[in-house]
Amino acid sequence: MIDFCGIELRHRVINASGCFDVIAARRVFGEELYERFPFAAYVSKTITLKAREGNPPPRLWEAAAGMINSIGLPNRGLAAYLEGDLPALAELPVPLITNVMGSTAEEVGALVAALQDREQVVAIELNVSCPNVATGLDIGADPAGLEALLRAVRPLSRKPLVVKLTPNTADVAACAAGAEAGGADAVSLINTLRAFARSPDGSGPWLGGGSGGLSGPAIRTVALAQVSRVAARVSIPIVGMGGVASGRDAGDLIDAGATIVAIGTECFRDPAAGARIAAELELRFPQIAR
Amino acid sequence: MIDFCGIELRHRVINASGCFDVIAARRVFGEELYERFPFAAYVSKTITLKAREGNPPPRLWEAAAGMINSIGLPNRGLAAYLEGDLPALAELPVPLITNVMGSTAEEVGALVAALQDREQVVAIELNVSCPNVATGLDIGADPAGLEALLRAVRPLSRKPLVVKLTPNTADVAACAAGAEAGGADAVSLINTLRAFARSPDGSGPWLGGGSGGLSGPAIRTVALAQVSRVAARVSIPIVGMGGVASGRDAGDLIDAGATIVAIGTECFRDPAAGARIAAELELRFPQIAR
Amino acid sequence: MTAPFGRRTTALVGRRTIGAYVIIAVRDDAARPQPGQFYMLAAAERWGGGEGERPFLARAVSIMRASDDGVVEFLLEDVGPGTRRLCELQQGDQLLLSGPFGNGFEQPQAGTLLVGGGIGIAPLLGVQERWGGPALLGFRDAHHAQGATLFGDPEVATDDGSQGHHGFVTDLLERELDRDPRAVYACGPPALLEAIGASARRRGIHAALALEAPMACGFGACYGCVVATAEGFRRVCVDGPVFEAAALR
Amino acid sequence: MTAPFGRRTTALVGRRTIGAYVIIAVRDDAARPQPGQFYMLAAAERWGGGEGERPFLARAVSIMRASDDGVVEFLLEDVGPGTRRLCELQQGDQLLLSGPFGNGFEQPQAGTLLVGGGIGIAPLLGVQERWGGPALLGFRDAHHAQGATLFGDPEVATDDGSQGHHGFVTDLLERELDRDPRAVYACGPPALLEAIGASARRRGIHAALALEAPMACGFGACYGCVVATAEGFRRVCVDGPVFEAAALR
Ligand SMILES: Cc1cc2nc3c(=O)[nH]c(=O)nc-3n(C[C@H](O)[C@H](O)[C@H](O)COP(=O)(O)OP(=O)(O)OC[C@H]3O[C@@H](n4cnc5c(N)ncnc54)[C@H](O)[C@@H]3O)c2cc1C
Ligand SMILES: Cc1cc2nc3c(=O)[nH]c(=O)nc-3n(C[C@H](O)[C@H](O)[C@H](O)COP(=O)(O)OP(=O)(O)OC[C@H]3O[C@@H](n4cnc5c(N)ncnc54)[C@H](O)[C@@H]3O)c2cc1C
Ligand SMILES: Cc1cc2nc3c(=O)[nH]c(=O)nc-3n(C[C@H](O)[C@H](O)[C@H](O)COP(=O)(O)O)c2cc1C
Ligand SMILES: Cc1cc2nc3c(=O)[nH]c(=O)nc-3n(C[C@H](O)[C@H](O)[C@H](O)COP(=O)(O)O)c2cc1C
Ligand code: FES
Ligand code: FES
Repeated sequence: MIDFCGIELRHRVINASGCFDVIAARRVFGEELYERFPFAAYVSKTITLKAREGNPPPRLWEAAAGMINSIGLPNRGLAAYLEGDLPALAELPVPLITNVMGSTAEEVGALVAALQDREQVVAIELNVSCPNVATGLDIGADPAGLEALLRAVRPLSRKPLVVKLTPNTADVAACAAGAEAGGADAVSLINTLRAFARSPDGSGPWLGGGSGGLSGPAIRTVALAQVSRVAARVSIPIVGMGGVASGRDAGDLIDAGATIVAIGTECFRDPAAGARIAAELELRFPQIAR
Repeated sequence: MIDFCGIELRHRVINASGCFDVIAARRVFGEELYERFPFAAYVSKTITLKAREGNPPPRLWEAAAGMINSIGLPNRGLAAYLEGDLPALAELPVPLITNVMGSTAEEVGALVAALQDREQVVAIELNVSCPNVATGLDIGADPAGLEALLRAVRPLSRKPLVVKLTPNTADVAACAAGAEAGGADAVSLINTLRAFARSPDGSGPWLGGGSGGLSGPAIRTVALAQVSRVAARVSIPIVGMGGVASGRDAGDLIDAGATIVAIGTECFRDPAAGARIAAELELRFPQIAR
Repeated sequence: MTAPFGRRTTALVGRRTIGAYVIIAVRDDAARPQPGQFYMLAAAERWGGGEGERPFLARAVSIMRASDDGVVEFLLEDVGPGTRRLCELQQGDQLLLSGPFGNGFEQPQAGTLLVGGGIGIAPLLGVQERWGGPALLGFRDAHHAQGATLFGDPEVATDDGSQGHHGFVTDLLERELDRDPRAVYACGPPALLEAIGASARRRGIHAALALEAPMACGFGACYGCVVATAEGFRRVCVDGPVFEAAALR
Repeated sequence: MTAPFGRRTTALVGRRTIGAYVIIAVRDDAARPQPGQFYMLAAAERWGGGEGERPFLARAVSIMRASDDGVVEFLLEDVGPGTRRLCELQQGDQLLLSGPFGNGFEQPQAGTLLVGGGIGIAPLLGVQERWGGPALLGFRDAHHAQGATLFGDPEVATDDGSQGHHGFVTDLLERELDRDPRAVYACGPPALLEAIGASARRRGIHAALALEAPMACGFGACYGCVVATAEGFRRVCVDGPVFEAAALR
């Protein structure tokens, strides 16, 4: 068994937030999904206090060795998540990590506090790639601001707090150090790289949301660089992700310092990619795979 | 003719610094290189005050839809450039832009001052992706610091100063605005994204220089996002680059606000890529191509 | 009806062309797909890379026909790098496939009109072969209209008049509905579906529209394929691709 | 001798296998390549993408033989995605090519020993056919040693003893040099070239070594292919690939 912040995991491969919807997938694949569940833990998509519609379509752009998404974090809001999704996830065969985002410490605090007394939720992932209303930058892009955010919300929950760092910053290691200093139990990275696409017909921006985030193999080596830098700076566990499509990619992130690895875009190309990658990882690194 | 900072260019396509060595290419391709010169202007590789050996090999890693380089800016230093390279480039059929880098305002100033009285050099590109000795961050990553750097070196030359921004920052538009406020005549972007590779045999980092920079199609949509943000923020001309491999890619950057476009990695795959892309751009946008 | 979990590799058991279209066939004993459902398809080799960097993601393709012996047929039109590559595949070539996905069509009331435009005829063929119903089909020209030969006595319209009615398939539809208002099942380009939706709302008839949207996953994971409905954005891949016209905005 | 500027597209005019190796042939009337020079090669189709993301860059491949009628032959060994793809190409398939690049070998003094290891035999064949000279060739096993049949009475060593001398080709070389010290031209794995370089320095003989290094461009643009020499790092593609052993560090 792998220990991640005191949580026991069957192997080192989980899903990346927003890249696998278990509730929809169970309708599509039925019982087989739980019988052959590909991930050692399940991370929810980002939940916000109030419901969000998400961005108008088109929301997708296919890039060289990757894709841009401009989904816009659609979700039915905290209340619906607690009343609707948690019960629907009752028989989930693996630990549940809930990913939340707020634009202020108060909002993030409210989300963390609301999840604190839900046994079903074993850890909380904080998506700090939310644009700061004042500066327009991600609230996670500034190390000091990130530390202050953690200091504010840390006391509100005994559950492990995993900070999903933003890669769109000058010094991701400093941000990770700020999160650690503020009391984070782990960090996860990388989120998508800010990216843009123009209509093939030259009529302007393609994505309904204007800009979006690049994911997939194209960002793999950037993820490896950021995970390496963060590992050299902090001592809390790291969830590595970004373009992982094989056991070798996962192994590289683990060698670079990640404790577990998350699969995002590759799940779209193969719903069972998580299981395949966990098996490949085990073949490649029997000693570290579990 | 295209006007770029008062320089007349035959078309909108130039080379990216460090991705084409005219002196070597002339030995390899002979007269045909100048007869069919692919670029509307020629940008030198980065020149530093003192000679640099560059990083130990391996210096290259092939990535998904791109490559990582860890060349380490080898060059024979300013003196050798002035005495050796400039004479060797005397018959260059297009304007010469010299790219320089220093780790302090004094160093950058010395480089700019030394080029000021060389008629052969029509513009100076400042590579500010140099790690700041104190912080370890690129000196160009901080808007205020970048503005101060420009204020310090701007008076030392009447030649157009093009600031080659670093993409490894939280807010590239703020950095561009800082450069503009400090007196830059243009900005160029994007430089390579910080990236990392591990040996296939699991023996640790692959690149002799430790980490490197990702270039090629993989970074194209990130380049488009950064150029779009910068164009929305500054009014000085923009040299757009990053993964350009076709006239359509070049056209997208121009639509996003670039005045001219630079070709880097694609030159490696096809030495004459610049000419091909300029021709494709003209077919696609006859109105803007020249 | 659920889909097998995960992506499978299978070989093309058949390929033929019909006018402007290519029909490919695979075996899929694992699933019993319904008319209106779709698969996510990718070639096992030469999927992107080289000069043409795309495709990267799999492509959604409707089930045209699913026989009881487990053979599934798809109708393809080359509109870009993904469909081009799928059209190139020859018998025996490997295909990566997941699905079947989506809600599919319900059994129609007797006499329901099946209205297809272009490549949109694919899901309607399955409906007609399973449950019957008159087919009204619109195409660019006679070359594309050869797709109509797959159907049981279809009525055809072509934009250029090179075959059948010179005009839009909606002309044929309006004539039919004027004579006898009834339910419509439709698939085709956005403009066609909008026209049918408007007509259905006007006439207060039941219209089931099979939509298309760019898709990354096909099973509800990415939220990339949404369409605006009365209840807000809905995922075409799991809440559709078949939507009641009245529910769309 | 300069190279035509830019990348050309050409079709394979021949392909055959010889033991563990594949030989491909193209026409290149534009250039008159020298032994020891190389081209940058990429397949026009299926170069990367899909499940296997690489290759992205072209691959450096030595000229094995260049006939006066403009046919250039390359010897390939499948060691990864790029060479695998090149080995797959069939007659008529399109190849993207630029070159010839590099300095190549100078005309050797009479009797110069030609020492090749594995795929490193390729550039030496051109030398022998053009200027003659005794060939000492080392291989993993008899299967690879079939490459030796390309040469005029070669002396062969195999690591496993399945053909010729059981041991390293350097054993044969040292015996020759003990008998009669003279110049050596060599190409092969790093360990072989280091051993030859050391021996040459010890004996004070002239040794020209054709090196390999990972390359992005092949024409001096990227500075990615450097090797350490007495004057610091040098680019293998433009300052080499042939270096005097004494100049290497
Ligand atoms: C449920 C469903 C069923 C379908 N059934 C069929 C079928 O039976 N037969 C069939 O042939 N097709 C079918 N399609 C349509 C097909 O999946 C799409 O047309 C697909 O995008 C084709 O891929 P392509 O690479 O060939 O073309 P693309 O290049 O994807 O071109 C399609 C459109 O995508 C846009 N586009 C261009 N470049 C990009 C980019 N880089 N990123 C994102 N978008 C871009 C353009 O608007 C272009 O017109 C179906 C689609 C859905 C959703
Ligand atoms: C001047 C010259 C002449 C040559 N002549 C010939 C010839 O005649 N015939 C021939 O067969 N070969 C020749 N080569 C060698 C050939 O070009 C290289 O072996 C080339 O790298 C093979 O590419 P590949 O994709 O097949 O293998 P690769 O995957 O490139 O494997 C080769 C080595 O590259 C490293 N590697 C693995 N992954 C990566 C990565 N992602 N990025 C960077 N490096 C990686 C590993 O160490 C591996 O052993 C020559 C090379 C040079 C420089
Ligand atoms: C379609 C899509 C939706 C995503 N939604 C979220 C999200 O809701 N919350 C979040 O923290 N990250 C989200 N991400 C980012 C991923 O969790 C992951 O960090 C990123 O995609 C890099 O991993 P990959 O290259 O394996 O996809 C999303 C990514 C994609 C592609
Ligand atoms: C091998 C290599 C060397 C480079 N050297 C320099 C350099 O000396 N100075 C510089 O400012 N940028 C340098 N760059 C960055 C390029 O100028 C360019 O910004 C980057 O590669 C993105 O463009 P591309 O994707 O078209 O290659 C180099 C890039 C590569 C790949
Ligand atoms: S295609 Fe991914 S949610 Fe519909
Ligand atoms: S391969 Fe680019 S400089 Fe030698």
